[in-house]
Formats: sequence, structure tokens, C-alpha cells
Amino acid sequence: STLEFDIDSLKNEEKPWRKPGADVTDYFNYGFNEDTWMQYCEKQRRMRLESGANK
Amino acid sequence: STLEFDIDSLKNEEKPWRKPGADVTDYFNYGFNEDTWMQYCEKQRRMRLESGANK
Amino acid sequence: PFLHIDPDAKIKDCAWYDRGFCRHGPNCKNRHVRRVLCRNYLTGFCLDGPKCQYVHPSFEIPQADPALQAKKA
Ligand SMILES: [Zn+2]
Ligand SMILES: [Zn+2]
Repeated sequence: STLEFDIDSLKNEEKPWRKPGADVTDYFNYGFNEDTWMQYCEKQRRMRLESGANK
Repeated sequence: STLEFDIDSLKNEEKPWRKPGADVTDYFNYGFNEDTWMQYCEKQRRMRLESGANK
Repeated sequence: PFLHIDPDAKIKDCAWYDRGFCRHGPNCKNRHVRRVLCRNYLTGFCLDGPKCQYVHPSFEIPQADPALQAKKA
């Protein structure tokens, strides 16, 4: 489904944007960071339930 | 705000997502359409009233 | 004379990054273009639709290659 890909499934060593010197905007668009991106994904899940789109 | 904006106040010719060839997802996020979005806004308004936020 | 082909012309905007996140970061073979999210669309609805000056990102998982997908279909 649309929502299967999840940052949560990545191990910490697979999160290169956390490394020193990494530019978070190379990974996240729209000013997102890891936390706000996960909140956004959660909002997508919640709102798609609300709209009935993902039935 | 977007939640208070009343789609009902638009004339039909002011609803570009109804035009042939229009993509409803250009206008509505989260799988909403005109009807489900209006229901959602109505529900939000009601919840705000009930919680007393609109005093 | 050489037919001059701009190497950048072959690089596509990264569909994952346009969605909001690409795990390949700076090593991605596609282009990462920083954009601004539409606040109205984030709420759920934007009257400006495709004419909006801000981005209305799709949350669909990007297709690997639209041309390839079309062939499969
Ligand atoms: Zn990318
Ligand atoms: Zn917009």
C-alpha cells in the first residue's frame, strides 16, 4: 500500500542524515526533519482513514 | 483558515476540480473529495463548538 | 559540429524527495529540489489546485519508471 515505506523500519546506522556533517535537507524536503516527517506520515495515515480513501 | 472556508459558498463554475480533465487530488489531499471534505470540516466545526473553543 | 546534450537534462527530479523524503540523500541519482509545502493542502484542501505557487505533494509511493510501468500495463 501507499503507507508501507516507513522510516521506523530503518536501523540507526541506515540513517545517514544523523551523521555529523550531514545536510538534513539532502534527505528531507519541505523543511521536514526525521521527527516532523514521521508526524506528517502519521497525519497522512490518520487523515486517509478519516476521508475513507484507504478502505 | 482552510477549515473554515466554505466550499458551499462557491458557485459550481468556481469549482475547478469539477471541470473535465481536472485532477481532484490537485485540490484535495488525503484522498478527500468535495463531499467527504465538507463532512470533515463540518465535523471539525462541531467538535470545536462542543469543546468550547469557539466561545 | 557536436550535438550538445545537457547532461542535466537526463536527470529527473526525485519522486521520493518530491514526496518529502529520500533515503539516498546526496547520493541519489535523481535531482533533489528544495520546495515549499502548501499549508492549505497540508490542512486538506487548496482552492488554487495546480495553479498554487506552493507544492501539493503526492503521498503515493513513486513509480520506479513511468515509461516502464506503461509498457507493463
Ligand atoms: Zn532521491
Ligand atoms: Zn496550495
